[in-house]
Amino acid sequence: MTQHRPFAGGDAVVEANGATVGQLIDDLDRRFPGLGDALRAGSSAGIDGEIHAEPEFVRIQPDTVVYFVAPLTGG
Amino acid sequence: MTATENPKTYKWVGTRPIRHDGYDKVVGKARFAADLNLPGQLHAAYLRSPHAHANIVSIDTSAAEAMPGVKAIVTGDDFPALDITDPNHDVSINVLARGTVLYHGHAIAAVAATTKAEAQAACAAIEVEYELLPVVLGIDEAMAEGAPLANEQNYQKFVGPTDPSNIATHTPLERGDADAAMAEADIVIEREFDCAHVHQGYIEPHACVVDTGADGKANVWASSQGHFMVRAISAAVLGWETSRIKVTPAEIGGGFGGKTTVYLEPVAARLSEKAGRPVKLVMSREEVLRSSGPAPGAKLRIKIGATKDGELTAIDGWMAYQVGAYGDFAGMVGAMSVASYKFPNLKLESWGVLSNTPKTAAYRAPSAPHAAFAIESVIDDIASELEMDPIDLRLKNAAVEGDLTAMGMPHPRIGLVECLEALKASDHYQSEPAEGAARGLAVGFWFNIGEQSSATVNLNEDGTATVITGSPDIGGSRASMALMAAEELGIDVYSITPVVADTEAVGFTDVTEGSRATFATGKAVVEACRELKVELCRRAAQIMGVDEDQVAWVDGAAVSPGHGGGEGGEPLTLAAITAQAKRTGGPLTATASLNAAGAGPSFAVHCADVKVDDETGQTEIVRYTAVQDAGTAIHPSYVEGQMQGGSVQGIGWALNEEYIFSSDGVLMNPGFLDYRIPVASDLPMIETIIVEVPNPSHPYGVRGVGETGIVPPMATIGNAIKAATGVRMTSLPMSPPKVLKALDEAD
Amino acid sequence: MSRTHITCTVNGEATDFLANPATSLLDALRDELGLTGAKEGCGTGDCGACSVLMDGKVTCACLVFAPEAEGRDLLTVEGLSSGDGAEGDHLHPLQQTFLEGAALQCGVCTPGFLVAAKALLDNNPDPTETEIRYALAGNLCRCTGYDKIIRSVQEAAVQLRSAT
Amino acid sequence: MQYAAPTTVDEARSMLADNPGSRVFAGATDVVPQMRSGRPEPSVLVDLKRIDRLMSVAHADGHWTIGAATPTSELTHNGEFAAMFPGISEGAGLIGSDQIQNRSSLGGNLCNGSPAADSVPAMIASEARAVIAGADGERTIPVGDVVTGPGQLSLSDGEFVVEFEIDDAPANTGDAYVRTTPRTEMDIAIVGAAVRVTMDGDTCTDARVVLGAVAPTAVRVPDAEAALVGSSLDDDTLAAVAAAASAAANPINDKRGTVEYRTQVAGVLAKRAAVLAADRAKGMEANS
Repeated sequence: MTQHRPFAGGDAVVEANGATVGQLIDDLDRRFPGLGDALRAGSSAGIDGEIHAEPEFVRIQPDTVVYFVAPLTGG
Repeated sequence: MTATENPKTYKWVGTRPIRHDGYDKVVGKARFAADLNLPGQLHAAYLRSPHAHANIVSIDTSAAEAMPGVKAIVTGDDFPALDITDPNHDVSINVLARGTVLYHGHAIAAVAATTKAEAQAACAAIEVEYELLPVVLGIDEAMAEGAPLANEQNYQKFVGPTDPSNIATHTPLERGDADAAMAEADIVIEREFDCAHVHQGYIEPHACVVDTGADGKANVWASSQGHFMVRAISAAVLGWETSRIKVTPAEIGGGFGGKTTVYLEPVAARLSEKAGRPVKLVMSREEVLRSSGPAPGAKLRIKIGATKDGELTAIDGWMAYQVGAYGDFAGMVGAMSVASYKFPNLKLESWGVLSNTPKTAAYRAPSAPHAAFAIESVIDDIASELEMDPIDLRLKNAAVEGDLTAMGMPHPRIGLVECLEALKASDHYQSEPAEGAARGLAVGFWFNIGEQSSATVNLNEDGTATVITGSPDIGGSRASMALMAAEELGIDVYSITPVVADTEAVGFTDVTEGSRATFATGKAVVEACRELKVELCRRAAQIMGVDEDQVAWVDGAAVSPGHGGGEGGEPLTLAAITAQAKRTGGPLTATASLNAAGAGPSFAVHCADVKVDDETGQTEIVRYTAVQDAGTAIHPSYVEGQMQGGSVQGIGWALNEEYIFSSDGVLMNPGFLDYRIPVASDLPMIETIIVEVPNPSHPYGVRGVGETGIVPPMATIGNAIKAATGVRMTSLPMSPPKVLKALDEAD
Repeated sequence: MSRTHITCTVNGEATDFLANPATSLLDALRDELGLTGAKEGCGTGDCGACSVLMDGKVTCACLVFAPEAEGRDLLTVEGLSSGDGAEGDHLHPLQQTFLEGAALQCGVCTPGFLVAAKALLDNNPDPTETEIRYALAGNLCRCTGYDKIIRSVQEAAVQLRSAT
Repeated sequence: MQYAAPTTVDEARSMLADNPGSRVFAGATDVVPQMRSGRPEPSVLVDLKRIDRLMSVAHADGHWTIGAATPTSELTHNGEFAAMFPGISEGAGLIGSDQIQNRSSLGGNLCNGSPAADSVPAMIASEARAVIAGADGERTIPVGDVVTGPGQLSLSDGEFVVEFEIDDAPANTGDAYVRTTPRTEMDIAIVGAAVRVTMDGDTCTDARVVLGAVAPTAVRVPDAEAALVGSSLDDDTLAAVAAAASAAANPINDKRGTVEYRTQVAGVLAKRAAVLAADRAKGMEANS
């Protein structure tokens, strides 16, 4: 999400490592302190065309692109 | 009609059986929450704030306590103060005010008495001293430098520690270089729009009956879109463990997002606890309109650039949503919902802005309709400026699989192009508008969501089945669950009893919202059925005397090549297996629970022919068609019903529905006479075209269908009015006075 | 508060009940007689969810004071399926066509629509679509957009005409 | 609160005299919403619907007598009445849904005192009279004199309208009532206009123009009437009617409409009602 860019020095796309989304977030947080909390507080993740709510333990591959998006609800 | 045939052929999915709960609903036996009465039951009523913003200096209930029939009184002091960071903090102070009232109609106290009239009389006898605070009512006013605060406990979300603010959220989204693209565009159109607050307008007011026993446990019967949500929020507001609360879902008389939160249940629970008797609490229509959650109002500025051959190259948008007296996520979604077109360059920001008006709630595709009204209006103006067919312009730019939404994530397989082509080929679009009428169309998008669902399927000894879920049925979902189970198990849909069970009889299930019930809960039902089929084959193997791996489930029966001598083996029906359940290992039952990923976005295209009376400004809808991608229509009648219902809610939003506030924040039209939802004589038939581009993430290809239908109508009608009159309406509702004024100003 | 004794006919049966004078007929039907088919959607006559027939005329029970029912003949949705000499609990053709035509989603407005549609067809067995729309304009539905309701009334009218 | 259902006018009169704070009602289509929105309950609610005289429609001796509590559906379904006074009939028929029509009455619609009452402008255009019962007996006044302002009546405590008298329309006379509402039904007029004209061939010989919802009470528009008389309702005349109606409008801004809108549309509707009434007047000629 654009609002998280300040944590990453303005970059929209960053590379990170992890076997799960949670590990990926941990890696991001080490490099961009504060980003981890922000992502865990209010993000879902788009992975391989599917949106996952609370994606902490979703497993990912080395080349997976993870899109952090705002949590969605509905009416 | 169905435009694209689903490539798969099913026996039950796609048929139109009579819904299982239908009989009770046509004979008057269906039990909605207000229909329940318990022995010894008390009736409760609220004292509500006469001011839109004030500190409560004191509350004196002593006179009220002495009134006839009064058994219990509660105020905010009867509930724990939740920490500001608690996700239920806002709902807890909305249920009953603590220290400050934040909008006219904010609940301050509640009384339980022998009769409703006694409860109301006692409320009137409660003495409250107020210290008035400045009232913040408009978006511009709230965002102005030095504006008074609408709610001193609101902090902007996601930006770390800040000062209290009238801003709930700020969501900027960007890709490419919108400024540069705009500078290079052949045509740029920019307009400002505004939208009034509207209400979901469900016909059944909020209602509950709660019996808190001496054991401290509360039995709650409630009308809601999610009884597990009612349990969770009630527990949080009361400071109880969830295990103290059992919520039984009553039938729900419409929700549309408005029953995804709690107003009554914790208050009734505390009153019942204090009085030692069951308490019934039912809102009046006036209370519903004043004090439940409408959809946000909004102001939007949209600028779109295009090449002269109709390629949309950039969008620059500013959207502010008035979310009411509490921080809310509603303002985020406006920008996120920009997903229908490729837009290589995009710069959007949306804001959630507070005001001293009721806490807003979800309403069908929340926040997307406002954005679509603005964007689809501007796109229509580009089409007419370029003299392009409005469908062709949209087809040229329509998002397909792999194109990015404004959030930056690529679309999965979607059906926008198919919807546009279906409309283009339709009888409606191929026919000329009637004499004096003109045509408009617009596109709508909604994400749809997954979330958590549970389902239990019990096979009965005679081969019938019970399908138990935790998703309140707000428009035919029981029938959809039964159809999917019938398809899986190969038994008659009427042999299946679909049940919506209470919080102690089925696994946790999230709210029926986000068009998720048939998708996510349906997925859980299918998983449970598939687990049962494995077990059925195992049991059949015992009966047949063959190895498990020799048995397969085919067309609703277990078959084994070695069994019975027939060519493919003599099939063993489900009933034949359940009849021997006790011998083969006991009851046949399976449960599946999941957090469903992969909800399929749903697109819609609507088309309206309207006549405008240029002397009175009245708009008549003479023909209306809704096209929508359902993925797969499990029960097409109820898919059509969702499309038609969403269309007509949108028509009301477009033409006449609005919250009218006085300058001191009092809602001036708190009834169905002046909050004008469409009546039957306002409308033509609503033609439907179901497009089926299956969602690869659902076993039957289901996309949710409940919400997208409300996204296109406002722009559809605005575009038709433009075609009829040449005047672009930019303010909702497009009511006769506004249309006439715009026509006069254009002369 | 003194309660008034009211004697009337409800769904073909002689009935009596007690009510405060300020009580609406709707509350009396629901709370005193247990007939909860009629619903309160607004309490001001603007939604039709409480429609009942009083001496054959459709009316909003929320606008009727309970004592006004004295001596009157009332029909609620609960009486729709058993009236007109039908056997057992056979559904009224309107109830059947509403089910088959998916004319209800949440179902809370359905009893009012059925009663109002019966009043229409009793007086006008062959209404036009426009006549149906105006006759049912006092009944709000927020789920269906009215389409399937109108079609189901049309179908019931056809069935009722062919039955006579 | 008590409920009483007298069966004669005299009985009702004495009940009202004996019970300060009592209130009459017919269909309660306004009384119930008002009570629900917090207006004080009356001491006694006096139901007028059991009094035969208030529940009858009669046509004799060159005039109609309409019981003040008679449901408007009785009137709109009365073919003879609707043929003679299509404007009054359509005004009465616009008071809400079928459910409301079986309860609402001309007396209730008038005595609610709303400037937007749909049946009132056409009654005034036909110079209907209200027969009023009170402690001192009965008196008859023009319908236009009953309402003095929003919710304000010229009736004293204890008085109520018993019936309306409307003289038969002269030959070659037609009336019409048109209104604008955001919805097609279940709505309150933003503007209403009633016109009654008598035609001699293509020439208008008599005219009454009455507007609703654009002033504290329904108002007649003498300038519009003057413009019509002697004309053949040509475009210039209709423009003058519209201008006079707009000039006579003295509306307010409220949740239902703006001053600007009401003023402008008053002219449009006066014009449209005039054309419709004239067509009907000529039709009457053809039919007679």
